[in-house]
Amino acid sequence: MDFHFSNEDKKTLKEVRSFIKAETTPELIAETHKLGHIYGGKEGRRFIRKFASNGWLTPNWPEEYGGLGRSAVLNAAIREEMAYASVPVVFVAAHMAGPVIMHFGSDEMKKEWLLQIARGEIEFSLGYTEPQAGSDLSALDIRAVLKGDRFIVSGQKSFNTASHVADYHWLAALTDPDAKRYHGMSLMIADLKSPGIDIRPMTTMAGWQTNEVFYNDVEVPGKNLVGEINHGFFYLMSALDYERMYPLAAYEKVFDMIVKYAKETITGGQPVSKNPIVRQKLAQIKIQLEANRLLYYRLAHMVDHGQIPNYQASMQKLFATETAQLITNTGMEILGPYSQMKEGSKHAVLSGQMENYYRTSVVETIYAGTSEIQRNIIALRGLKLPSK
Amino acid sequence: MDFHFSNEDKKTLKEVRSFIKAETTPELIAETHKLGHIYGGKEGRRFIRKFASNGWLTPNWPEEYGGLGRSAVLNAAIREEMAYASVPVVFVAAHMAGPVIMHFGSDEMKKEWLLQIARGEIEFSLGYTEPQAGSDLSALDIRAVLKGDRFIVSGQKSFNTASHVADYHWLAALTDPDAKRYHGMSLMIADLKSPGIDIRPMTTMAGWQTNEVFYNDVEVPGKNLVGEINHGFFYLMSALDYERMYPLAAYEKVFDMIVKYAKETITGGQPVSKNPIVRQKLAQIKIQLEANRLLYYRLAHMVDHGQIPNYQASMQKLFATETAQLITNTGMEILGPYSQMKEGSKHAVLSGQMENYYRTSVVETIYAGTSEIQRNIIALRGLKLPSK
Amino acid sequence: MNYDFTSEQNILKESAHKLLAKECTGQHVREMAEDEQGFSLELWEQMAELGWMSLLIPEKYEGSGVNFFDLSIFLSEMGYHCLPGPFFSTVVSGGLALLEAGSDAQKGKILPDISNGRCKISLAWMEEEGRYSPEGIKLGARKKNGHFILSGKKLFVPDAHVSDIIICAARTSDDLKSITLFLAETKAKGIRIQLLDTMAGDKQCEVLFDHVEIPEENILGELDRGWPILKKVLLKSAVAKCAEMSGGAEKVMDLVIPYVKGRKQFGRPIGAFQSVQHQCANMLTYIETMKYLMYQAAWRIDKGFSFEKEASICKAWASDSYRKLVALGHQVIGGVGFMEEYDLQLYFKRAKAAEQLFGDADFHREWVARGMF
Amino acid sequence: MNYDFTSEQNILKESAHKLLAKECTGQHVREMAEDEQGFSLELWEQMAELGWMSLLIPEKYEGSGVNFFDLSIFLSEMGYHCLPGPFFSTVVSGGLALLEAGSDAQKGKILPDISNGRCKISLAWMEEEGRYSPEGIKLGARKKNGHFILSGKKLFVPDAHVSDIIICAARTSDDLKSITLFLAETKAKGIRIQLLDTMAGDKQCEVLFDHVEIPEENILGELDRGWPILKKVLLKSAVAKCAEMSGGAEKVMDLVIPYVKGRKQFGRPIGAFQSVQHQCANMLTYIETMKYLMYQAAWRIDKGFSFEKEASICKAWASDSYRKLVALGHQVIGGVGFMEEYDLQLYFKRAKAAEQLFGDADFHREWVARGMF
Repeated sequence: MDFHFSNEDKKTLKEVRSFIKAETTPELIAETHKLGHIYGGKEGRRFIRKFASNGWLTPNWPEEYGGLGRSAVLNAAIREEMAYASVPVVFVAAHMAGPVIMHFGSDEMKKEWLLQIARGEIEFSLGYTEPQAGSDLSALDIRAVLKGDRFIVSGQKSFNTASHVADYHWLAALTDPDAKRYHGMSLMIADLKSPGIDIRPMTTMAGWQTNEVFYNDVEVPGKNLVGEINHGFFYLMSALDYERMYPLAAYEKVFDMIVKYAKETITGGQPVSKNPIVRQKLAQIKIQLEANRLLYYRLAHMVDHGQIPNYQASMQKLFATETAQLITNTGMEILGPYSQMKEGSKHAVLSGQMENYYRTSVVETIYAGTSEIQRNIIALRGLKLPSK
Repeated sequence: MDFHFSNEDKKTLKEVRSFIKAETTPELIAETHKLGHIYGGKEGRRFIRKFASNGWLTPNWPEEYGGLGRSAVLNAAIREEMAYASVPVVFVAAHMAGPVIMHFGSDEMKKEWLLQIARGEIEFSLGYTEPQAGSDLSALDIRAVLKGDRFIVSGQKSFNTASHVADYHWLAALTDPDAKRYHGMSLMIADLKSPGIDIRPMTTMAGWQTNEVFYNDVEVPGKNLVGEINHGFFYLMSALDYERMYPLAAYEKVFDMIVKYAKETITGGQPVSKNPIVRQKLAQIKIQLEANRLLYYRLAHMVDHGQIPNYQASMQKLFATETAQLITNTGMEILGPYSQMKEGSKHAVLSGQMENYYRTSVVETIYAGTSEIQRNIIALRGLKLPSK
Repeated sequence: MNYDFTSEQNILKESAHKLLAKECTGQHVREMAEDEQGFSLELWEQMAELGWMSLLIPEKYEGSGVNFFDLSIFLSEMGYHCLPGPFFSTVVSGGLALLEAGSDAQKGKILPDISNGRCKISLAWMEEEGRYSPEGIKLGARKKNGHFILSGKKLFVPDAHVSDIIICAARTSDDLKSITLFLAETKAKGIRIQLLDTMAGDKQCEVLFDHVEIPEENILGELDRGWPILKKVLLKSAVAKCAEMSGGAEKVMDLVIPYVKGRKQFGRPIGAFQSVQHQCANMLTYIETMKYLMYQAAWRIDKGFSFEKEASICKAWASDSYRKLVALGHQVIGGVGFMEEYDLQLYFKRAKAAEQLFGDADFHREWVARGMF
Repeated sequence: MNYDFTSEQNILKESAHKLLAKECTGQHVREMAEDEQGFSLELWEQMAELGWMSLLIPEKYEGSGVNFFDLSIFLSEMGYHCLPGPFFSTVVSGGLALLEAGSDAQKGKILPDISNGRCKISLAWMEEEGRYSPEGIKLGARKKNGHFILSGKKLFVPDAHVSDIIICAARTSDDLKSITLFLAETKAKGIRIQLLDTMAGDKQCEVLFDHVEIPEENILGELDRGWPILKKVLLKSAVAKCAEMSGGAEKVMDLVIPYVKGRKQFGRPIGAFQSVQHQCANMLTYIETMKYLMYQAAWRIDKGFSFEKEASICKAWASDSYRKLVALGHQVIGGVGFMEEYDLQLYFKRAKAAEQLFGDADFHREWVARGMF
C-alpha cells in the first residue's frame, strides 16, 4: 500500500492551488454567488476555460480528448482542491456525462463532445429526476419518440439543478414505454435552448435554485442519442459507478473555519478550544475526515488499477455526507447564537456562512442517491445479501 | 395529567422496600446467584411466598384471585422496586401467563391456577421460541395432538429461560399443522416434571443458563389448554400487550453505582465526576432514565384507564433496553481497566458487577422482541404505516 | 398517575388549533419572517381577546389564574403553527420575571396590560460571550442621584424592536454574581435597538444602552439579587420553549406520515420500506418522550414542586430530539422537503433556533450533572 | 497511491490464516481463557520457527528486517483468530521499546531471543489510577550503590506471569515527567506477580515490586527520559492493536454475513430485510474505515513519517467502531449469538478489552485535539 501522492501529482496540485488563488477574482466570486454556480456567467466561463486549458478538468482523460493522460488520483485530488476553494465542483459534463460518452458513445459522438467538454466550453445539467421518480430512477414518464432523424420529447423533469445555467441537458427519457422496467430508457443530449423547453425555477431551503424542466414536443437530433437505444438505464447506472465520488473539501473548509473560530474566541476567560467537550467533538470530525479521505482516494485507486468502483462509491458518498452534516451541526453548536446570524447581519461570524452551510447540508444525504439507497447498495452489491 | 403516586401507593411501596431489605438474606442472595433466578430453590420459594402473601406479586388482580384490587401503576412500581433490589423480576406466571388465563381461561382454569400463581406457589417458564423461530413466533414446529382427554406433545423448544427452575411450561404448540400461519397454534400448560420432557442447559455469554426443552410424546391434560384450541397465537400476542413492560431499575441501580464510583474515585487529583465528558455522559443517561420512567408508567396508566397498551409497550421496551446498553457501556468506559475485572478478582470494583452487566445487557435488545420488531410494531400499529 | 388531558384541556387545545390553522398559515409565517415587525397585530389582539395572554397572570391582576400546564398546551399549538411574534417574550419570559420578582406596584401596573395585550416585553440577558451565566453579563448599572445609569450592549434579544419594556440584566457590582434586573422602557433615552438577520427569520435584536437612566423603583426584585430570579425564569422559559418544540415536532409528523403513506417508489408506498418505518418509529419515540418530559416539568411548576432538574432534563432531551426528528423527516421525505415552498424547512430552522434558546443540550446536561454531583 | 497488498503480503496473510485456522480454533481460545498460562507453547514455538517474532527486528539482531506493515498483517490474522498469549506484549510492546531505546548491548542480548521465541517480555506502565500519563506513574526507583531500588505496584500488566523480562516505567524524580524505563527480570528478588481474572480471559497481572534491585545498565534509554519513549511505544502499540481489532472485525463479518443469508424468518432470509441490510452495510463501513486508517498509520511508521496523529485517529476510530460492529453483529444474529458456544461472544469481550488498551476513544480524541489546538 502507499498513501502518498506522487511528486508529479504534488507539483500539479501546487499549480492548481496557485491558479485558483490567483484567478478567483472578486468579480468571479460575486457572479458565482449570484448564480449559485461557477458556470453560466461571463466570469465563470472565462475561469473554467482557463482552468480547463491546463487539462485540469479532465486530467485522467486521454490526450486526444483533451486530457492529460494522468491518473484518477490526480483528478480526485484536483476536485478536492476546487471544493476546498469553494469553486463549486459538480461538473456534470466533465465528471459524469463525459466518461459515459467515452465508454459507450460512438466515435462521432466522442469527437463532437469530448474535446468541448475537456476545454470547459460547455456544461451539461443532469436530467434524471422527475416528480414521481425520486430514488426510483426507473420510474420515468418523459417520452422520446423517434421520428426520422430526430427524437420528439415531451414530459417533465424536476429537481434538475443547474438547468438554468447549463448548455445541455443530459436527459434520461422513455423510448419504449411498453418495455419492462429498466429496458425502455435512453440517454440523450438535449440543447437547453431548444424551442419547446421551458425551465421553471424551484427555490430550495438552502437558497439556491433548482428547476422543473418542461418538454413540449422538443426536437433532439438522433445523433445525440448516447450509445444504443433503450440501454439508458445501464449507462446511467454505469455513470454512477465510473466517477461517482463525493469531494468533501467544501465542508472540510467549513470545519477549518470552525476550528479557527474555536481557537480565537474567548468564552469564560479561555478559548472555546479549551472546552473538553468541544475538543471531543472537533477531534471526532477530524477523525471522520481522515477516514473519508481514505475512502475517497480508494475510488481513484480502483479506477487507476482497472477496477470499477461499485459499493465503494456508495460507502464514500454515505460516509462523506453524514460527516458533512456532523460538521455543520457541530459548527452551529460551537458558534451558539452567532451561528444563526445570516450573511450581512450585524454580529454574523464566519461571514454568516455557518447557517448557510447548515441549511445546505440537509440535502447531501438525499440527492445523488439517498443514504438509504447507498446502504442498500452496500448490502446488496458489497455483501451480496439477498434482495428477497 | 398527574405524575405522582397516590399516598396509598407510596405507603405500600415503602413497605415493599422495607420487606425486601429485611428479607434478602445472605442465604437467599447466594442461592439466587447460583441458580440465576430467585425461584427454584428453597430460600427463593420461601421469599416469594412471603412476598406474595402481601398481594404484591399481583396487586392489580381482583381479590378473589389473590390480588389486592389495586392499580396497574402500583404493580409497575413494585416491579421496579424488585428490579432495583436485584430481585430477578421476570415472573412469567404472575405477569404474563396469569393475565391471559384471567382474560381467556375457563372458570375452571382460573380457579385451578390463579390463586396458586398469586400466592407465589408456582412459577412458569415461557415456551415460545424454537430453533427455527426467533422473531417469527408463527413458525413453530412442535406438535400437540389431541388424543381423548390429553394432548400428546413432541418437538423441541430452545432459548427457554428458566425452564430448569420453573414448575410449568407455558407452551405454544401446533395443534393444526395444516392451518394457515397464525391459525394452528394453541397455548397450554405443561408440567415440566412430566415423563418425556428432557431439559438441556444452554449457557449464555452472560453466564446464566437457558434451555433446550425436548418433548418426546409428552402427555398434557386437555384441561390445561388455554382458551380455545388454535387461538394460541392471538392469546400470545395479547399476552405481549397486556403486561408487556420492561422494568429498567436493575440497570438504574448499576447506574447509581457508577455515579457513586465517579464521585468517590480520584484520578489526576480530582474526582472522576469532575471530568466534563464524564458529566455529559452520565447526565445523558439520567435524562434517558427519566424519559423511560414516563414511558413505563404510561403503560400502567393505560391499563388503569381501560386501554390496552400496544405500540406504547414496544416503545418502552425499545427505549429501556437501548438505555440499558448505554448504561453498561458507559460504565465500562468510566471504570476503565477496572471494569474488566470479574467478580472475585483482585482489583475488581463494584463487586465485579460491571463486566457482568455489560455482557448481560447484550441480550436485552434481542429477547422478548428485538429492537427491529419493536420498531416495526411502532411503525405499523402506532403510525399505521402500510405493511407493503 | 394520569397521562390524559382533561376535557377542558382538550377543548383549549382544539380552539387554539382552529384559530391558528386559519390565521397562522405557512404563508403567514413566511411573510412575517420577511416583515420587519414580524407579527400580525390583528392576530395579536385576537389572541388577547381570547385570553391567551392571561394564562400566567393571577386574577387580581386581570389574568385568568396561574396555570403553566394549560399555557404549555397553547404553546404547543403555537409551535405547531410556527406562530411568529412577541407572545413568548412577553407572556412567558416577561410575565414570569414579573411574577417571580415584581413588587405589587410593578405587577399592578404591568400585568393587566400583558393580560389584555397592550404591553409587550422582552427579556435581555445575553451579551457578547453568548453564555448563560452571571459572569457573561458585563452591561453595567451604576447608581447616581437615586437613578441607575445603564451602559452596555445586549445581544440576541427577542422581539425587542416591538417591545414596550425590556427587562435588562445588568451588573451592579464587581462581585461575579451581583446581577440586578431593571425594567427599562424601550422609548427611554439612550436605548437603541437594531434588528439582526437570522436563519429562522425570528426577530432577534442588538440593544444598546448608552447611559440609560432608570429610576430605582424600576429594579425588579432586589439589588444584586437578580441572578437567581433570572435563572428561575430561564428554566421555566426553557420548559415553555419545549412545549413549542413538541408542538413543532407534532406538525413535522403530520407532514411526514401522510407523505410516506402516499408517495410511491419502486412500486409501493415508501412507508412500507423498513428503513422508512424504523425512522418514523424513531420520530414517534422522540416526540412522545419530549412531550411527557415537558408536561411533567410543567405539571411540577404548577404544583409548586421543585422543577429545576426536570426542566433541564426536558430541555436537554428536546434540544437533541427535535433536531433529530426534523432531520429524519427530511431524510424520509427527500427532495420535496428541501424545497423552500414545502413547510418542513420552517421547522428545520426553528428547531435549531429553539435548541439554542435558554440553553442547548450540552448546557442542560451540565446542569443535570450539577444536580448529581 | 495504492490500496492493494503486494503478492508477497497476500501470501503472508494466507499462510498466517492457514496456520491459525488450524491451531487456534474457538475451542483453543476458550481453553486458553481458562488456562493459567493462557497460551500453547507448542504453537508459540511454531510461530517462532516461521519467523513471526522476527518482523520488527533488524537483521543484525537475527530478525527479518523492520517491517511494521507486514507485522500488522499478521496481527490482523491473530485478531481474526483471537490468538491468546504473549505475542503482542513480547514482539510489539516489548520489541518496540527495545528498538526505540535499547543500547546496542541490550538489543544484542535480547532481540535475538525475541526473534527466535526464547524470550517473552511485558511492558508495565499502568498503576492504580489507570491512566496513560506520566503523572499516573508513582512506582519509585531510587538510586543506591550503583543500583536502582524499585518499589511499588503495577496493574493490568499483560502476560507478566509468563514473561522473562518486564519493562517497568518508574518515577526517578519528583518532577512530574521524570520517568525512567527499567529492564527487570521477572525472576528478580522482590517481584511478585498475581494473575487477575478478566472478562475476556486475557492475562492481566498485578506486579508488585518490593525493593527490587536493578543494575544501572538495565535502564532502557536515558535516566528521567523514559516518558517520550513510552509514549511512542504506546502509540505504535495502539496501531498494532488496531490491526488485531480490524482482524477481529473481519471475523465477525464472516460469522454474521453467512448467517443472515441462511437464516430464514417470516418466509425469507433475514439478510433480505432492509433493517438487517442497513446494519450490515454499517458494519462493512466500520470495518473498511478501520482497516485503511490502520494500514495508513502502519505505512507511515515504516516510512519514518510522523505517525502520532494518524495513530490516535486510528485508535479512536477503531475503539468505537469495533465495539459498534460487534454490537450490530449481535443484533442481527439474535439469540444464537448470545450463546457461550457461539464464537461471537469471544469478539464481544475482546473488542472491549482492546478498546481500553493503549487509550480508548475519548483519550485519543483528546490527543487528536492536542494536535489541532
